[in-house]
Amino acid sequence: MLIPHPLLGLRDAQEFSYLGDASLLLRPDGMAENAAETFFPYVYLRENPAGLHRELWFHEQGDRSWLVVTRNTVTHEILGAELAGDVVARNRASRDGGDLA
Amino acid sequence: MPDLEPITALGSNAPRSLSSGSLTLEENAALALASVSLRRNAPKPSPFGLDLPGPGGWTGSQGVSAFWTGPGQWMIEGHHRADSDFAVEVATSCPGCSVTEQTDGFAAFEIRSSMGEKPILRLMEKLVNIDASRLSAGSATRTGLEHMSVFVIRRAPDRVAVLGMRSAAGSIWHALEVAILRLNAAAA
Amino acid sequence: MRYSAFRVLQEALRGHKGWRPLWRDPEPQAAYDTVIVGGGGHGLATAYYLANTFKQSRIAVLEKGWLGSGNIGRNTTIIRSNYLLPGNEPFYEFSMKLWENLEQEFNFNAMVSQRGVVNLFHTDGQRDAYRRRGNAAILAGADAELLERDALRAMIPFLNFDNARFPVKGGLLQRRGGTARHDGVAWGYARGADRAGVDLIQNCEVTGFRIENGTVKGVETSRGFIGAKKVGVAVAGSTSRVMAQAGMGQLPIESHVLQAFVSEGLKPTIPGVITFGAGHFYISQSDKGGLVFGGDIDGYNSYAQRGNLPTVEDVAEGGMAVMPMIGRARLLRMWGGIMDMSMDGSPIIDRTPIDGLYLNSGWCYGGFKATPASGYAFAHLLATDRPHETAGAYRLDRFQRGTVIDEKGAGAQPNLH
Amino acid sequence: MRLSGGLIDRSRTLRFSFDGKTYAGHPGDTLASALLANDVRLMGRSFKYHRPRGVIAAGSEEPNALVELRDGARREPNTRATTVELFDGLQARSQNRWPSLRFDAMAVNDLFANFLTAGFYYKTFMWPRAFWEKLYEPAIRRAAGLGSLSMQGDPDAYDKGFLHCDLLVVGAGAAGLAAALTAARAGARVILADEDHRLGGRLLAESHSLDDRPATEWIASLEAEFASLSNLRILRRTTVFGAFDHGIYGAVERVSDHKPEPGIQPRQTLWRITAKRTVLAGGATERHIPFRDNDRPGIMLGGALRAYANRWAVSPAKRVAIFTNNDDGHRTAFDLISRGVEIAAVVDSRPNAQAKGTYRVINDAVVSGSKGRLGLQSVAVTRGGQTEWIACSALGVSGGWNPNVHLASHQRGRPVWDEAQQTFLAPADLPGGMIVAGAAAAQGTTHAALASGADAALRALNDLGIAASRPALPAAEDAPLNLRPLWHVPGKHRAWIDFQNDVTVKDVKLSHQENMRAVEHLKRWTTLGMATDQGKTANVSALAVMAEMTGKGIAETGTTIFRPPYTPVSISVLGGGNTGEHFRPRRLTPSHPWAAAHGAVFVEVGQWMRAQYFVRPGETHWRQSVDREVLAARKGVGICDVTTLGKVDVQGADAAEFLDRLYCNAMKSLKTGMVRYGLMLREDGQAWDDGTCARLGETHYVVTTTTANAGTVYRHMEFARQCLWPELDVQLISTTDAWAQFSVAGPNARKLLERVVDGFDLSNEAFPFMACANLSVCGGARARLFRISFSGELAYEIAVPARYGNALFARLVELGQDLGATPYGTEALGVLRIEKGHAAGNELNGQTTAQMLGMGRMVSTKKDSVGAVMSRREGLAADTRVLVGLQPVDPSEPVVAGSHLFAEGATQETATDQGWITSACFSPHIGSSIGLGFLADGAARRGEVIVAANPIQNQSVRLRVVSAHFVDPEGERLRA
Repeated sequence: MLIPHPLLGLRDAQEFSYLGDASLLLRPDGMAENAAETFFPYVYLRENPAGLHRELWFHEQGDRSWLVVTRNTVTHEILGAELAGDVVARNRASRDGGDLA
Repeated sequence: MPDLEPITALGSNAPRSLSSGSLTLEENAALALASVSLRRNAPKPSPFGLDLPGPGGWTGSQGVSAFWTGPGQWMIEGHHRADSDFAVEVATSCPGCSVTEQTDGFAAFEIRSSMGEKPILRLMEKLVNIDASRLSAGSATRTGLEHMSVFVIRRAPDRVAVLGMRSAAGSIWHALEVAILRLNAAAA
Repeated sequence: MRYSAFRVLQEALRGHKGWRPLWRDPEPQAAYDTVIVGGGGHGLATAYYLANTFKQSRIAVLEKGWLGSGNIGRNTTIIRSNYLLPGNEPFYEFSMKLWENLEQEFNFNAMVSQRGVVNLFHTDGQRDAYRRRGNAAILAGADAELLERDALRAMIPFLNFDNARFPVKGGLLQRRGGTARHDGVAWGYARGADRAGVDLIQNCEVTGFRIENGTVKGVETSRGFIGAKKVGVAVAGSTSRVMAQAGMGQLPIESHVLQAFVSEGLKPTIPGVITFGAGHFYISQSDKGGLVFGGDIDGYNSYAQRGNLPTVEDVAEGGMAVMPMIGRARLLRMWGGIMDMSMDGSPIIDRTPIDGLYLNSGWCYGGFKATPASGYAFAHLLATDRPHETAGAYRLDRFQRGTVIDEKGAGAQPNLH
Repeated sequence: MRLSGGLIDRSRTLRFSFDGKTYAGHPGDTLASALLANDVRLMGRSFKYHRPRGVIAAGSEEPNALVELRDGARREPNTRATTVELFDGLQARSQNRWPSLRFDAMAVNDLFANFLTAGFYYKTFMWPRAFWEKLYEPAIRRAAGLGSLSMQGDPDAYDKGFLHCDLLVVGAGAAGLAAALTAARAGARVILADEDHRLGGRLLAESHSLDDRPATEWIASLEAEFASLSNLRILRRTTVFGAFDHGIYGAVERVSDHKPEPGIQPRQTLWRITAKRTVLAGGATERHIPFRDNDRPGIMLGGALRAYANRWAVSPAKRVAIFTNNDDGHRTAFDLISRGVEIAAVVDSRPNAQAKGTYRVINDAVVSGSKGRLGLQSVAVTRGGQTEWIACSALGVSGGWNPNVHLASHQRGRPVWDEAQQTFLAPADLPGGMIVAGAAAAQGTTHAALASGADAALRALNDLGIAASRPALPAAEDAPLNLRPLWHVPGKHRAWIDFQNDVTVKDVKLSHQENMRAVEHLKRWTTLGMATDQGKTANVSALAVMAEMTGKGIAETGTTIFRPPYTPVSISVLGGGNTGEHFRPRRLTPSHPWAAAHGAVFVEVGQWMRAQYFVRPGETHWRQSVDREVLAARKGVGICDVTTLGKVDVQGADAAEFLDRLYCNAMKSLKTGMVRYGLMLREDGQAWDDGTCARLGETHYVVTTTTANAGTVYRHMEFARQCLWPELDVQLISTTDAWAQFSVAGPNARKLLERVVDGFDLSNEAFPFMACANLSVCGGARARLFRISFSGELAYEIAVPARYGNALFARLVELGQDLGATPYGTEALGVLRIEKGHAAGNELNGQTTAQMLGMGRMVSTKKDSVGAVMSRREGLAADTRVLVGLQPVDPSEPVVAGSHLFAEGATQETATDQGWITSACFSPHIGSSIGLGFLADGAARRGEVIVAANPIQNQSVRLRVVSAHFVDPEGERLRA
């Protein structure tokens, strides 16, 4: 596979390490009263879609950026990739609107 | 100078070199390195007057050069300055940045061609999964090489440098040596 | 029709006119007592034991494609019961005991072959870990032997003992481990289930669940609605897709692709199963002569049933490192299956919050060896509503409660299991 | 028999041997053509019935002519004689026969063929149970398989490489050449790959002219032009074997297979080609038409017969018959006659076929049988119920062509049946960027192939925005095949579909009868298409036969999926050549040269090579060395290279906050100039990694990780920095290799270090336990000093730039001679930490918790940190197992890691299992074996005697539960 790195262009997926669903960006507050309830789905439950999947890849043999890649799990087609930091910033900017990832 | 005898990454007193056909390979034990990372809201510095390059870039002037290593991060190279306290000098010229000494973190290998860029391109296609013809002079990138992570710097059309973990210097040398010897044998 | 050497002889002499279909192709009925979703190894085994052991009737297996078209149709056929943790080891040993009598029981030669499984170790730390694991197996009634280098060398002289980056120091051997002919297992269970009256319905895709007041009433399929009192889902890599139709779209499961490989046919060289402990590689040789081998999963979520080149290279590299004598053999075919990777690397056999809906999943890439016990335990649960004694730890709520069964100690990241 | 003409170099003669007999051939020959030239028709035996077999094809689809090539460690089983380029001294042997190819005892199987039908083995060999492994299976295994491995390591070198291009053209036949020419002239970066050593593909096998000149002249002119284009790369002898995601193709170049030995060159190279666009011009494979006994040596594909005559100037016989259902059969007859071969007859299943020359045509007829034990002697021709035997020593069969769409369906697209052309075409959902051209797209005439190749390239370049124009293409033949389908000749007797695996029309019928009708069931029940030729000549025919039985059309019956590789690929080349000691990189510690020169025995620790222990003269057992090293550290001073621990430089205004969130224990309160032990949890609450965190400055930390987790911890830290808390001002960089770091441990540690530091006050007051500082040593070497201890002794870790590491290590040993300075390795390191009760990899194995490690209270409840929430789950909290020390009641007995723990007197089974021993060693300090282990309720059981069961080694030892701190439990020494 080739991953379209937002800064470096197409790079072989072998340069990257895979983590999983991009929902891992949305770490709950560990000091909140309901932390036990929020951490369980955060750590353990996954949509695991057959289709578009937003997922985290780390450019380990590259610039060490974490990326959010949008990929079709049925065809492996990749629709885009962003720096995870940009995604987080956007999430936070629109948090009031409830728009996630 | 400390009262300790330094050794090269390959473990001897003098840098190792190899010449085969149009290619020479040389261990560069005199390269000083320091990494620079921007702190929050820090302005982009210009250490030693360098205009730090953007993603994938390498730039050099007057014995120092720099390449992009990640967002807001660069590696500064001081040529023939391994014995100096290079990181301190870099830190001085990069106010507001996090600077880390990296001189001994890497083993550097310089490869030169006496027949223009073609042998360099042919060599690189056996080593790294990077489109070498797009990695023009003034480019640098990190990638994988035989299960190791290396920086590949295209210093000139006929020159490329490979920087990898110092501890793996022997394995890097082996990979480069085998590829060079086979390339030369194929050309012969 | 019973299969036997005598029958083969008899049929040969009369032009093979007497052979009957291995199973019927019935039209689906309007309703069943139990519907098993998924006609793979686990689904077929479940139906087999439900009908034959637990004496249930009115059972259907619904299969989207052809019987045995899932992971049972494409795997590296290894059977073993050398697990570490108490939640797993008794279950896999139960499975091994079922394997040992399987063919005589279902009257089909699935070529269960106990030629041994060796896990190589390369460091003292790995030896300690394997000693712990072997002891766990013995304490659960299974067999295990710890071979040091010389004993291993006498047994498998062709390993790379002299020139290895990670020298082989020994191996954990389970003599009762081995391989089975994967398709034969599916066909044997299918035929046995069919003979006990189970309707095996191919080309019948489940497209929805009918759930009323929290109780399952049946399934919508590409061949119409089929009513059911109980529905058992055993669809491996498709678990999330199917369960989402029942409103359980979030599970501790990810689907990943695992590639496997077979070489051209060769005269017998590799006696049993060998697993390389310093790279991702395991290998056996089929009765037809092909080297059957595999490695790690590709490592990213996938439903594509095919993998990519870096994994192929990685597996071959591992193989060459541990047994360089296979180098001049040629890889003949590669394929990919979709693994239901769970968050702790261990399976789930449990009821769900929906009455009458049961789940069998999370087999990661070890589902083949579990086929008999998985079918048996799932049938037990479906028939009695109680977990089988060897599968009591495979609960769906273990992640929330913190009673995970993590053999590798890799944590909640499925691609590391 | 050798004919005139052909593309072989008759000026040179090459000697080769087959089954020990020596023959001669010429450069340009394949092994198969050279054998035919020497009138060798019998080349192999079939897999199941051991039927005599000859070559049937001229390319990589060959199912029969498989040989073991070369000798010794280079033996290469199952090699197709049709793809082996002849070289001088080549040695080949037939395989799967005993005692000889002509007299194969296993051919007895053929007499029992009626018992060995599809799936018979699933129905028998079940009783008695134990006989399977002992009797049946060994017999089956012996009979199965084809060639054999040498059982020696592959002596040749292999290579891998990476290529990038705009357009990859697969196949250098008419279509591929036209595509490459079009794209190369347009300036695109083009790779043209072909499995043959010569460009031209099928053009080389035909007698057609291009622009009224031999095709080879056009090819030669192209090659001259190609040589001048630097943007075109031609890969000869290169098979593109797989189409992977996003335009990535696997290809194998057979660099040296045509030579006796590779020399310094690799034997083969694995290329990973990343292509923006691909033209698949892989040609087509001819179909045969199954009829009774259609597998005798001499019965071949018609196109192969033609290829042998035209390209290699050989014919398997002087007198040849043809069986065809299309005009191709007549083309074969014409070419053979023009080269002096006698045509006995052309048997055409169509009613009104016209001869293309002077030969006998039998229309509306089929070949219905054959005779000849080890080679064809005659064929039966049936027409209108009448059968006539025609003498001939070879038969060419032409059933039409199957496009080679394999690569087009490697991504699980299913080939589509085209009723008009009676063939499967490439799927609609092609791999991204692929265009199919030429015979692979059923554009089989030379004219159509050239045109479709050029058009495909134009389309691809247009996609890429590269301007191109259509080159002038030579005038070429454009005659249709006029095919009338005939999938098999009906009859009661055996007619082979899959030659290698002996699958016959009857087997397909039986499969249908037993309800194994789905295509995949058919394949698996009969083993159709599972042989080394992957069903290239068989699968479509079998499908058609099944379709006939079910009464459904071929389209409805289904299609098989093609999986990589296109042709089999050696495992060696897929491995890429990094084998043996080069399997993985080797990382060396800074003191490696000194250690190597001073008796060190090295051990693999992940990628690192570390000194395990140092053998001194007179020491004959490793324990002597290790005990000495341990005691030296306890009584004098020991020096150990601990550079392998991961080191991460953490800087930034929020570094303290960042580390506070990563470690479960508090880090924010750490003062500058001090070090703290830190424990990291995974987010699931299990213990993950430990290390030290040193605050070198207000906003500057150096943290260490375990050797094993250095990479993953760094990745996790970057995840936390970029994904979880990007608002924090933190910068990370690994400095593991930059610093040589040595542990200096023992009562004399301070004294020794005082001899190297440059004016630095090491007194307990000035530099207390857990202090750290920047300083210099040995007259100006930059250094870092940490007062930390994992041995329980007064200990420091000193770090200097890696280049000085070796010299500093030597200096410390030399200066400390009077202090008992002793280098120690990983074994002694392990003993020292076990004696101190310090957890390491065996305890931090990912399955344990802070609570189990006795560090439960370290998990702060006052802050949020990774893993803290999940560590409080009921299941984890309820686990009472805790790390304890274990000592044998009888000091002469061993403590063995991996033993399981039981209460004394308890039955030993899974249900009563109370824990396990994680680490064990002989402690020279205690004078016995000791161990650490996790024990249920361990905290309350100190003094109790328990049993360590190690049934795998028939051991059972009584142990006393003690404190995990065997040495200095109060920690006085390390603070001294």
